[in-house]
Amino acid sequence: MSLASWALVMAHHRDEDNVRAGYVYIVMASFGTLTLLLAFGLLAGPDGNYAFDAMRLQSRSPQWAGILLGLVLLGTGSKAGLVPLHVWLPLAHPAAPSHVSALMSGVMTKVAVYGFIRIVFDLLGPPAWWWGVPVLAAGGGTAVIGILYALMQTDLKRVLAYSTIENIGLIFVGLGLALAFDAAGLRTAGALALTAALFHVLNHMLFKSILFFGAGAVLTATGERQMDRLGGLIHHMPVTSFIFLVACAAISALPPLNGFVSEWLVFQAILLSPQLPHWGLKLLVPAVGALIALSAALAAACFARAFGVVFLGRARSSAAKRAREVDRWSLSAMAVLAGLCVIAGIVPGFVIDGIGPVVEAVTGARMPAQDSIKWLSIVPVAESRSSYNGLLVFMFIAASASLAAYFIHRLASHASRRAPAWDCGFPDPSPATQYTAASFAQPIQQVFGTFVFRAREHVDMPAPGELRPARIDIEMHDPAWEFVYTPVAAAVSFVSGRLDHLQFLTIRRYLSIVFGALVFLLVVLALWP
Amino acid sequence: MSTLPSDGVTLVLAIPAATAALLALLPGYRLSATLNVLSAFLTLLAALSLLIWKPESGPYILVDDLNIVFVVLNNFVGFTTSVFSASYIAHELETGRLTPVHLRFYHAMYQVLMFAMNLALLANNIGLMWVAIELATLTTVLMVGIYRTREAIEAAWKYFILGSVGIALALFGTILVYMAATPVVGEGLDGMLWTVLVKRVSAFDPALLNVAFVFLLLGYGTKVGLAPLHAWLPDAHAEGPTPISAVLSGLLLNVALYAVLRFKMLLAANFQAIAPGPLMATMGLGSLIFAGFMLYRSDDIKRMFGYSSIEHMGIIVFAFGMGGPLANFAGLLHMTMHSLTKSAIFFTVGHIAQIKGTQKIASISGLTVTHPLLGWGLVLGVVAIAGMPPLGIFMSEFLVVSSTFARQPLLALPLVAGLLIAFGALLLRVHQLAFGAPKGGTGPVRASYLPIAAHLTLVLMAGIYLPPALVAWFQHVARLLG
Amino acid sequence: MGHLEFDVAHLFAGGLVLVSFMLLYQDRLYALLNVFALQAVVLALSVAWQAYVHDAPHLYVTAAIALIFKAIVIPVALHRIIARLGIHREVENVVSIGPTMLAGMGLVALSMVVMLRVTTDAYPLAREDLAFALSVVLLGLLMMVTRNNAVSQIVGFMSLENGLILAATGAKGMPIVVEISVAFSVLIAFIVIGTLLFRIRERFDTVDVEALDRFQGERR
Amino acid sequence: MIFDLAIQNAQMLLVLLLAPLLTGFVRKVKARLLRRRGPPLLQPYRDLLRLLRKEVVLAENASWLFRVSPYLIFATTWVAASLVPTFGTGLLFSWSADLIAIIALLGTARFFLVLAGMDVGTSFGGIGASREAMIATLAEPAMMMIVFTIALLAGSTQLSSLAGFMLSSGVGLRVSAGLALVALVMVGIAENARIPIDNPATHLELTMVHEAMVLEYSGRHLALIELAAALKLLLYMSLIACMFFPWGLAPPDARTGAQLQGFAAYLIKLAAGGFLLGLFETMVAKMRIFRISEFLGAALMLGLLGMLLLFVSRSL
Repeated sequence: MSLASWALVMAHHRDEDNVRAGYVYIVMASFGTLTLLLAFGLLAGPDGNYAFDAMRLQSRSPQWAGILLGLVLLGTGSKAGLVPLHVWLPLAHPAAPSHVSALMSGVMTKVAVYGFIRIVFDLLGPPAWWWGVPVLAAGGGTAVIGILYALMQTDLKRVLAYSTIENIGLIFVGLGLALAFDAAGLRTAGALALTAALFHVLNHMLFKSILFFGAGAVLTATGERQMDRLGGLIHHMPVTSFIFLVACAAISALPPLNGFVSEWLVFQAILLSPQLPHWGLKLLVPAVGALIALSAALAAACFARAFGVVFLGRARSSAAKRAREVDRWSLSAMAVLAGLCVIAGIVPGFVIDGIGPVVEAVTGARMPAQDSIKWLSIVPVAESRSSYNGLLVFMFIAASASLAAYFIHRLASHASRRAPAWDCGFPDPSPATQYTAASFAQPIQQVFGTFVFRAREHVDMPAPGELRPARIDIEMHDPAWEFVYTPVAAAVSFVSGRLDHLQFLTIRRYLSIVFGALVFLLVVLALWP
Repeated sequence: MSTLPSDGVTLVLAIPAATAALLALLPGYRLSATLNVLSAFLTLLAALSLLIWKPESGPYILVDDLNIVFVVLNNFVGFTTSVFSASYIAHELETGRLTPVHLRFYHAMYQVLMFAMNLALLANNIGLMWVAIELATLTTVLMVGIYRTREAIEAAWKYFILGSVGIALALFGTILVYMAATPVVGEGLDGMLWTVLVKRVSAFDPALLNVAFVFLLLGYGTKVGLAPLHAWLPDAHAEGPTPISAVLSGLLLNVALYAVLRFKMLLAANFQAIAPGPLMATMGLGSLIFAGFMLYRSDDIKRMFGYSSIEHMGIIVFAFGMGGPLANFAGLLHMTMHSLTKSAIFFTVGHIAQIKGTQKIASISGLTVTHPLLGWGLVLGVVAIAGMPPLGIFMSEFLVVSSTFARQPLLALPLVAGLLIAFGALLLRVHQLAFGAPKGGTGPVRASYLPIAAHLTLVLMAGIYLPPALVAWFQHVARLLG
Repeated sequence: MGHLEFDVAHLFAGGLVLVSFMLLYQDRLYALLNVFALQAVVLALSVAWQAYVHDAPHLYVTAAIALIFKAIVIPVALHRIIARLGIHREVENVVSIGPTMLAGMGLVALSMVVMLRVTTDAYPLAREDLAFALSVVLLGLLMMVTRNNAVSQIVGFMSLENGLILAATGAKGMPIVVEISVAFSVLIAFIVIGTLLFRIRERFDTVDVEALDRFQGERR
Repeated sequence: MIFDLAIQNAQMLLVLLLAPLLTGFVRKVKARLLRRRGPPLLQPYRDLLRLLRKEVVLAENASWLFRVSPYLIFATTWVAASLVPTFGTGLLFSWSADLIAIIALLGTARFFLVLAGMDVGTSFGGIGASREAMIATLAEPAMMMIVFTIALLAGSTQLSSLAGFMLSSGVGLRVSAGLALVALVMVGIAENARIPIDNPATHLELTMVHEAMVLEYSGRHLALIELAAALKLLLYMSLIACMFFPWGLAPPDARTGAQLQGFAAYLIKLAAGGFLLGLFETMVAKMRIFRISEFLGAALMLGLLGMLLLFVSRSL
């Protein structure tokens, strides 16, 4: 699978960046494969029996189980893009064709999630209390860093790729919670958390596919991926933009769409954390909750920015001006997915019931059946505790919006007139005065980026009278590159540099090495008891 | 030799020997090249016949399931390499790097080499085997130096000196084995026969066997290219004609490995002697990791694949060192796959170097654009050698790793790390070579794609589906290896 | 086998080790060659003695090869090479004589320790003989490692090989010893011719191995 | 059932009607504190009516989204506001969305407001949208922390249950609740674009946030957005009142008398809240835009601290 995706990433290999992307991708993929290989090897135990049943029956010491968990987390994490194993995602996605990135983002990362669930929940045996800790921490960190990255990107597909990282983080938080609850014997709570995670898997598959298709449509229509060269597409591509808007709202976890439901379930699971016996977890879980809330808010900002810059405003390039709607088939595919988003959002009870058997198979418990609850609400634990009814909220919004529309049309003036934009009295003729993707993100970057990415702005202001444009450069450092990959690369380079000297010895020295080896082995033999 | 059984074995040995004599006399490279291919093909047929009619083993010749695998592989790759060599050498003649006289010598030597390797594999006598391996070494030394450039002679010299010392150590080991055997099996020929030794080895003096194994491991290990005894290998690969690089990597290393394996079997059967496994596993692991790092530091394309051969020999030796049916099976499979893949890579690399007129990685780029067939062939080969699924080497590497887990979970960690390091380097280089903006010569190519395609197809097929008969065969051999 | 035969064999083997030390001690090439010729003679004697004692006539062939080829032909050839190259003055030692001798002592001790673990009932002569042979092999290797000059390295290699022949003949009744000694002679001839060839083709100005393999690898 | 439905409808109407009044009241208070006479209390109603009667001037490249957004913003805000208990907890549909959902509904409103701000493609729209997004990224997590604190305390995110729990005697005074209250007030100020985060009365270009986004709106669209803003202010007031000062709140099955009593209490609470807001706004000055992150960061920290202290105090 990774080979196929690699070939797809390498499809346009004349570009140096793509070559680099392909390289990073394939190395990371193999890293993941090998760690998973190690994990399976450990799971199989000394008999080398690779059947799942045999693995379940193995008994392991806690240390080995812990090492296994770490390996699985590394392996699936590198496939799924957990921070700091995420570096290949943003390189690979822009390089790959849209439908491929849609697949990679929607399906491949989910396969990794499946693998994690299968191994950790099913095969690894009963969890220890601390298993949830690394998963939760990785998930929470991934969610925030992923979405912050997404906010800083100006390449639309890269935005989507990083947002995938965020969602994966969210899913892993759900999984971590489920592990923690399971370890404490809170089966129903574990089932709730796992349901939330699986629900989000489904949701992400739906809306991220739409978004990638939409990005592909934009690319087809304009030939542009850079958000700062787009704009105003809502006029030329109304259907695409509407569907894209639905997906944006869904991924931003806005009610009444599906993204909100899964996030709400995660929050409900987090709120059950006082039941956990262990203090570390009790304190960690709400902190992770804060991270999730932060990432949700950032996601909303991110997708408001993505939609606003690409589809709204005025066209920033002639290509964007000439854009045309894409063909019907693409549109209908996107529309079907969008419809599913809405349906999953307003009747989430059915989805939860659908997931129920899966959850039960994995954790041995499931959330209470939702189909018998009146008005199709969902009630994770008890009605007095919390409930949510997507259908009603949807209906309320629709009703009150139509009510307002009705009254206004009955009572208020119908007159309307087109005029140049007022803009506080400073109408500007050039689309270049609009806010760009970079400028939209600038306040957020100032607030978070300086801390997380050590972002620095360099303003290059020409002297008065000079005619060259002012420039602003933003310098950012990926902490993952800096703290994980660069040292590893440096270490490899160092070691190979050291060993490199062995290439330039004289024959006599090579002979000395052989001689030394011989003497060493003889000495060993002489000292052998 | 009247004791030779008169069937496949005779042919396997006689055809190359006779052809070598013939080729030494014949002028004209076209005829010699054809004859070379033909003879290799006939030898291959003879080798295949061993699969069906297995002759009895005599005092000099031994045919068992283990060496049949090696012999068939040897002659198959020998045949495809001769096909490749025909087109390669023609080009060398055009560019004037070689003269017709050289070629006469080259073809004769090629057959001598095939003869020596077959003899080494089929010998029942540890002394005979030693002589055959020495002959093979001398032949390849001459072939490596055939270009007579300063670098080629340096490489040949280095190979020669290090190889001779290795050979000498191996001989000492052989003598020690014989001396260990004499008190038990009596003096004379019996003390040097595998068939006898294996049966009686448990009564041998363990201390003597230990010393013997140290010498044999270092001696033949030099030929296998185990770090730190590997120094000749990259140079010899880089400077010799590419068909010889392919034969070196694909075959000669195997032959030396075969010798090590035989002695390992001996030692393993004597329970008081030190276990040979840990020693081999350590050296294998060391070679793997060392070569993995060195791969980052090679800018000569053939040299790099020479290091990759060290790496894979490391893996194979590690697997055999681990022992046990699963690991042995994996080692055998890996050896087969490596021979096929690595020789295929050298075929493509040979053509590439001819087109580009250089072997420097830095001056080659964008191959998939200029020469799609060769470029993608190289990519596929490297992907295979790097151990990506679904190709054959992935299968065997997976088996090596998982069998390591079964026995020594902690050793799997450095093993996987080494694999990953090597993987990163190989992919880094192939990205530079095959992709990006084209660089270097773009001339048309008269390549022989058939051998490349044949090898890579086999590797791919093995990755997807291993015929049960082959699996059963290998498993049987793996059990033999203990 | 009587006491005397045993003692004589022992004497020759010990003599070989002693000559090896003398080889290590030499710092002039001509003297080195002379000592090497001496070693070859001792080896030939030892082999001939074995042939006589064990009544193995084929070993006389080996002895003859040792005597003619190694004691006469090769030293003479090397003499001429040295003369033509004009490098007769000194052996360029990488490690000075003193430490080399000490290391040699260590190696002999090591081979004793290794071989003493061999059970005595294996073969009467085996243990001591093997220990001596191993010493000679190791000393030869040591010589190759500590000398810079190609000629002295060749001498080192040949002395190593003498140790091998000693071991092979010491192993009673070992077949194809003759073949092996022939094969080795071919090997050595190759080496000698190789050095000669390099000189004749004037590819290299010196036979210093250091200069030979100024390696073409790639530093970055 | 019928009664509950009536109460629910009454609540929906009530928030709609009271919202402009609260805005007017706050303005009045501020004016009086500054020794001005200020506009009459009912001025916001007049403004709305006047806006409704006016024609809409659409910017030339405004899209359909620009015209739909006001309705969506208004509808989501209204739904959210009508789900917060004001005078009684017996709301028929209170279970259809809990506190988290209510906050998320406000988030939906803001999402569309931001998009509407960017639609016309003017620089001011962009400024407003960008800043609003930045404020939201800080305010929303802070709000969630508050919700967590309260929900962990009460074991529920359902507002009716929450209010019921707060009314019960078992609560007592809690540090974490106090911290949450302070944080909530801060978030509320930020969310409603009040001083010191934003100034609802200014059109000074570089300082505005909310006003910058709605700059291009006019006529009935502007009316809806203004009404939604007023509703939001009311919502936060109700939220504070319901969660921290639930006294007088009518229980679900209460009779009309109790409901009326609850209503009176609600009015008093609103008045007090409005007065305090006005007082606060006259006392502080508007912040620089990048100080906002510190302000809201403090709210976030308070929320987090409240949550941690909750565990500490529970363990004792």
